[in-house]
Amino acid sequence: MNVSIQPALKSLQTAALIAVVAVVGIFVGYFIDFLITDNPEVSAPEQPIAFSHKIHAGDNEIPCQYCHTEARRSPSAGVPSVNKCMGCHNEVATESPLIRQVSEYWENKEPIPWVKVHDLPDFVHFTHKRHVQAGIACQTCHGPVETMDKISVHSRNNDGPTLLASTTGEIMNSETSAVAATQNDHWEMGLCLNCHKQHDVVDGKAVRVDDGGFDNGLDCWTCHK
Amino acid sequence: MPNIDRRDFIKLVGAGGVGVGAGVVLRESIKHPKEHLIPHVLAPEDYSSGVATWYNSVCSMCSAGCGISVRTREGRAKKIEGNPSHAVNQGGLCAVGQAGLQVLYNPDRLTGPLLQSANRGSDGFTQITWEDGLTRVASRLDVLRAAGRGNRIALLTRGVGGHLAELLESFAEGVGTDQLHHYDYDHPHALYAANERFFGKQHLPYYDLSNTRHLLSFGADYLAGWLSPVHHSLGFANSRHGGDNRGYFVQIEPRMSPSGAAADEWVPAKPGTEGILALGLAHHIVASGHYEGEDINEWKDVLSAYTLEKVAEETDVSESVLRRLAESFANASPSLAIGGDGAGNNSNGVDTLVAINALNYLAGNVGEVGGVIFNPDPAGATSHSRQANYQTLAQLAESARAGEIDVLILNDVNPVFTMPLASEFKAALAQIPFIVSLSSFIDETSALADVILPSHTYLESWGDAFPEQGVGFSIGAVSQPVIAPLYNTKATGDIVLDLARRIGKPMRWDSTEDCIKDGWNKIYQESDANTRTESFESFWTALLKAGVWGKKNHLKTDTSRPNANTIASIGVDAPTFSGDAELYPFVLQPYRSGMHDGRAANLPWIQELPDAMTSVVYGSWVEINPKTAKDLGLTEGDLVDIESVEGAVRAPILVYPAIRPDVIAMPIGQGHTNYGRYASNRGANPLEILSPLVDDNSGNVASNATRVKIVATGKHVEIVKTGGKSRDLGRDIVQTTGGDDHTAQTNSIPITVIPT
Amino acid sequence: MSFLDRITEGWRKNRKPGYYEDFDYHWAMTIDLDQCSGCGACVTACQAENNLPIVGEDAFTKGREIKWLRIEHYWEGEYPDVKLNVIPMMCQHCDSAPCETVCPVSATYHNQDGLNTQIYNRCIGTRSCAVYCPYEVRYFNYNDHTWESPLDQQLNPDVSVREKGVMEKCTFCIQRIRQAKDNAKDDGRRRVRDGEVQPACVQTCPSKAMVFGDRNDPQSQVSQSLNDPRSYKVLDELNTNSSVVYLKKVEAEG
Amino acid sequence: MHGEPNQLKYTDIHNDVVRSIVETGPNYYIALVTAFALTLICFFFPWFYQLYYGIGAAGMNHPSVWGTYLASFIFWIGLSHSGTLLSCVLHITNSSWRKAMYRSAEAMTLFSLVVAAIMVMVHVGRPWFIHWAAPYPNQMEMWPNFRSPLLFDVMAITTYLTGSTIFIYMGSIPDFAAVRDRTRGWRNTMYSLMSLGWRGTDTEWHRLHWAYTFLAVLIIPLAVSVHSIVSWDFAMSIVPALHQTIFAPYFVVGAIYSGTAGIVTVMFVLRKFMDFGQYITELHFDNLGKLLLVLSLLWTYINVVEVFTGFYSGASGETEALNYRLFGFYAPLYWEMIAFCAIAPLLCAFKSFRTSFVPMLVLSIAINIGMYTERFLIVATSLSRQYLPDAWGLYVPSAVEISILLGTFALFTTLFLLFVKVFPSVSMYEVKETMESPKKSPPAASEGSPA
Repeated sequence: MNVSIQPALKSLQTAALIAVVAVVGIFVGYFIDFLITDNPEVSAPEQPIAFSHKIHAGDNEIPCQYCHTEARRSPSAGVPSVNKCMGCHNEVATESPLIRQVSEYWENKEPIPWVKVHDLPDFVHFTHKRHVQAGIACQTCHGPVETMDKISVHSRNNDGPTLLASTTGEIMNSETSAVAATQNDHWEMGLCLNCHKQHDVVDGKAVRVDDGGFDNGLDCWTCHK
Repeated sequence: MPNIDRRDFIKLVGAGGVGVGAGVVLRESIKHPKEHLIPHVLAPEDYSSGVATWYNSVCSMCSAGCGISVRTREGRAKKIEGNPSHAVNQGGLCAVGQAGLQVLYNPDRLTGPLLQSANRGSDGFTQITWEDGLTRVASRLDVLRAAGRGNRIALLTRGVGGHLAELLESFAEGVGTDQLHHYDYDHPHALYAANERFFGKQHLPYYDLSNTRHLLSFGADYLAGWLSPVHHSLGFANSRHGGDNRGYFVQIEPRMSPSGAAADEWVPAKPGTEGILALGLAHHIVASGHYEGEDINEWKDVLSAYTLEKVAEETDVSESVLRRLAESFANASPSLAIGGDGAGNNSNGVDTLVAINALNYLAGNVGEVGGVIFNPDPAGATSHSRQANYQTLAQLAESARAGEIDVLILNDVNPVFTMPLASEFKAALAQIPFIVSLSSFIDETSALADVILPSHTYLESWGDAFPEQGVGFSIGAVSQPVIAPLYNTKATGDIVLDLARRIGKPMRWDSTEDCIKDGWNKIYQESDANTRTESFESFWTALLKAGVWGKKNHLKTDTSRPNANTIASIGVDAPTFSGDAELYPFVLQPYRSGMHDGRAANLPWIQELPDAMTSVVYGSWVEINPKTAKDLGLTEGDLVDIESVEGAVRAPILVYPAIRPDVIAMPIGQGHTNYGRYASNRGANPLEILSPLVDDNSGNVASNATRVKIVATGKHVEIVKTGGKSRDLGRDIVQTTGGDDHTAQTNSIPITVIPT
Repeated sequence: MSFLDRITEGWRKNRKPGYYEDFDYHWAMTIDLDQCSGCGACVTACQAENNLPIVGEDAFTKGREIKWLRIEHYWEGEYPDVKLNVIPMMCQHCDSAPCETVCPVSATYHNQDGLNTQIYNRCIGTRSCAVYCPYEVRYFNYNDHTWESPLDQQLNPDVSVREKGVMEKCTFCIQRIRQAKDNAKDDGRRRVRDGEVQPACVQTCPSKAMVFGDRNDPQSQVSQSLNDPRSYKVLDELNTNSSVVYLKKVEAEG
Repeated sequence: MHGEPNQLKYTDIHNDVVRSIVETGPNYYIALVTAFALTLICFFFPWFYQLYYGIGAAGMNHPSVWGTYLASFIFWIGLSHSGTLLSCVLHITNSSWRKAMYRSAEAMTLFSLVVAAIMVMVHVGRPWFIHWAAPYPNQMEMWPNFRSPLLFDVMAITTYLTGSTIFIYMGSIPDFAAVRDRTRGWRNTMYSLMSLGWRGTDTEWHRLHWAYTFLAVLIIPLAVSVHSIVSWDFAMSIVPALHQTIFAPYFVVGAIYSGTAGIVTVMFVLRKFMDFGQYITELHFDNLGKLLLVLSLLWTYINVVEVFTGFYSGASGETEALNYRLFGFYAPLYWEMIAFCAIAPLLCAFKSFRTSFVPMLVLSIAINIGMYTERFLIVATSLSRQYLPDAWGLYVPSAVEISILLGTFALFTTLFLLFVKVFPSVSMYEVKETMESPKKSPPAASEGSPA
């Protein structure tokens, strides 16, 4: 009579294989969905108007805060009101079809329903004001917006040294910028944590330090509410 | 690797497919929904997303006129706080004031004009346009006015102060009626009457609690409802710990109110005998030579009847206590006696309050700091002259029954709820051919309307207030809209102006704001030149910014010595009660709980605010003395009928340690039948069963003078309350210390300065 | 120094009384029971500021109300010599808080300002903190709460709305503290001025019975109020070392 | 040794046990289906409803935030102390009467632990985040709070679970081998996997015995620590009547007590429905009865101590809590507990009682009812009577809770029914150890009988 474990294992191989395939399948399916459906980290969502940050912030080097005016004085960076767009586009490129869309909204006195890309959970308190005033480049978290045609959450998977624009708008690279890009790839707590641990606030500006971050900056209530 | 045959392969493919499907479903199920960023079309200049903006305004939840600052974010009101620079409340605010937000955001608010298309009182209201609504009303009014029968038009509004009152006046003038009535259930008619008789002034004086050292409160729940509770609280706190020696507070009332709980001494005198007690003290003060004025003999004569023995036996307060109270009241300086609803709403109410005035006079508190101080005449109009007492409304009902009223315009007033059933007010309204309501809510009264033209809430509209009880000097404040109107409603003033225009009697203003501004322009002109700003506009902006205006002008009263026949008229008869003492053994005391006169009952925060004394939420109850409960074999939660001559209400028993055995008390405010989802069909309304026993001196119903009996129904309900066991079992949770250990308050309260 | 020594040293450091005095702020509150009339304005103010749900009558019947700040009533004696003592009870922000040690996921902890804080989105709802708290001031979300539109438009955007299964409690209106610090930074100040930040309850108290402030600053109102001979702590015998201090009610003879 | 086993042949044992696994009557299936259906209806459906609605589905409130879920948790943890702990002790003390019963006893341990673990999931408000209580590196850089007795719990229970699993598995390897050799088809496959190619050589036997004893010694302190730690969940709070040093021994004794009672019940069932009459005899009930008597006395003593400290403290909180427990709303439950757990077991003083099966069954069930009540009272009475009288409340379990409570038993039964079909529920080789070796050498070579 056979006491060895081998034959039993053999007879199970197919079953095991099927199980493995199924499990792998789940991950694959998840990832496929991750890629094809609107996921700001991979494919940028469709906006009501195909606004290009590349043209505005990149080619024409308009400073971020020219439109996102509230970033320096309010927790939320703010979306420019329609009449702000019209402010320029009364003169500029009035004939382009996209601008026509804008002016339609303006004439109907309707707001443009932009799709939110950078979305934090409701239990997170983030204030642009403090970070901007501390001299942290917008690109530190938002990535090289000035290179994006469609805005999308930036994850540093493949692109090399990110160009960081200082809050005043002039372009500089990660060495000279106040804050180098953090290592964390994803738009989650670790991203904030890294930075808060690596930096200290010296007279209002964020400075890189090696002995973990500044006093209140790591308290949960700094960011949670 | 096993050799995979065809069947295995199919299996594999199948498994893989199922897996992939599962994966997709999984992520789809946990994925965040898409959110939108909606920018302004044209951003207002004072707006910045994520940053709060504060607007100063005035609280209109009661007549105290506290200043408020409203916090708004993204164009939505988020929080109401007291305006620190407003002398009335100095930053404080009561619970109802806080809950004002829920008037604004109440899910039961009317969103547009309504027309009653079914028969009256039913909920057959249909939406109509403003144009339609206004024309319907205007045509009615126009017909009557043109026919010179404007007097068949009656206006009934809640107590409106300031320049809106003037606006209403001139509207009434325009349509040619003198039937303009302001109605607040808790308007202190008796107090006005008493002051007029004793001081010859139809005003509320300023009771300077914050500087008094000894307060005798005769049934005045000054901390939780009487006149200006927040200001009184400030005064109370300040008198306790503002100065170097601590004020002593005595509360004389048959049922312990929050003020009674906060007081140092609670004297449960027989209901209605407060005046007699006061005169007893007065007698002792005069007799023991604490008072030496040249009219002392007249006083001796009039008070001779009120010896301590007699008073003691009439009021059921021991002679020694009376003597002690009299002594400490006379010796303490300054001291102050106040008489509130508990004392005023009796058959002998006015006499009682006169007696209390006399007590103040004899103790030399009139016109003194820490005593009774007279406000200057308010800068803006006040509503007292137009305030309707029970008799007025009864007459209105009478003439309605007689068919002498064709149109009734209601503004945010609910007499059907607050008038006793005996007055048959509701039935009377049914006789009126056409009723318009300007209320923002459906309530018992506006449910009877044919047309409802919903008005803004006070947070959306212009107005101003000149607190009648005041702070000792001229003070007023403007109420400005803090957010854009939520719904298709109009400001009361604008509706009235529009109507006036439509009946061809346009007033001199084209909007409420205009009217208010106009009124303040006068005030600005009157203000003395050296304090005046360079232009009215700058004054106006400054006013809106500060949210309050005050003028340090003090009417140092000529302590107008009452003349001989005033003194001679002093005297309080034993109170009379409706109902036979044998059949109806208990005196019913309906008291104001958190819900004001019931208008706050539709605010969930107030419904969920545990009662200050009993921690009961949602619903009403009957308070009886433990001994009484024992005798009747009743325990907490037993459902009983409270029967008076006029009718019965049903509520559960709550054994209350601090109430006279011969008295039962019920809170006012619940028992609405048609007032939104939070208030309707909840609890009982004790006002229904009051008997229309009127004190002729004040013309108001003596709401504390109804005798009732308790009829057990055998049913039992659970009273919903937050408190567990309300005895501390020697655990020293609330610790106390002797009076000598008094320490001056370390946080200095801003004291309203009263230069003398 | 061995690894173990370092551990133990660190531990002692964190356990030594007055540990939080080393930090910037040590928020504390005093409540003068001789001035409190139990009117309940603070209760509503708290509800308005902190998005406390409208739980409904049924929840009250079940004893599931959520009131971060409640007024407790204690009757004394029998008619006619009867007294009512009221005391506002909210999270006492104990410096040695029983609730902090028991939370398995550190959802509640003591922060640098001496506040006993609760991170809602970290809470897994074991409810052990509520058991360990002797003041019974921790409230649990037994279900998701809804605000009937448009009541939801009143919700304070600076405070998150708690979901079912989460413990919540008084935070000393930490969002206001954060705002005050923010303003201080804008003005280039290092510290928040005394009286610059007031929790909703303190702000609204009609009789100014409550004082809130920084205990580390000897000049602050609250520090002075803490030295009042009438001051005492509720359940002090449990050594919770609470940051809410009450001033005894005075019983004077007329 | 004496008793029926002597009349047995080794083969009979094998036949009996294997039969109990292979041959399945309709009754078994009926039982299994019923149990499983009950589990679904009474346990899982209510639980899913609760996950959807929130803990509000249960009757808890403020201040009684803990309820039957925690009581059940302690109860099942307690029950788990029957098997492994007991069998370890007895193994080390070489009490041979253990051998016929310990396998199923250990199975009880396992399954009660599983149920207990599930009860934790039922108890917490957001079970979908329960993994945060486990220490693992994450991008939030958050660790669990190592000061928390609840975390001690997680650790202790997982360790205990692992320990017991290994223990029972290792103990059954030879029997798996035996079954393997007597089965065909998928069973054979399964058992050859489970028996890990056991041959029954002397080396294997040697190693097995060594490892087995080692584990036994290891598990005893573990088991004791587990329930001490569970008790700390309560004792470390400052709630009156919970904040007591006696709690750790109290819980341990209570645990073993209810566990032993549990074994009696299971023994009876096995004996009755799987006709193991010859293996589970009066002897076992007799010994278990003695054990019960001792434990009940211990338990009573601790209760007396608890009452005394409460009364002697004089502290308002303590006395009130005690008073409430003895005479308050839940008083009937308290006295029921005393009757069942302190008085009834005294019957075990009589051998005639101990050796009669049905009465012992009744007693054992009564004891476990009493023990559940004890756990419930610990939670319910103390939480509703704490320091601030104004915050006192009352807690009554809701329908969902009660249903889930019953459901746990169904769940347990289901698991156990599955067990008896997989595991040889009587340890064959150890029973054989209790018999004299047969005259002639055993028939089959690889039955793994000791040399």
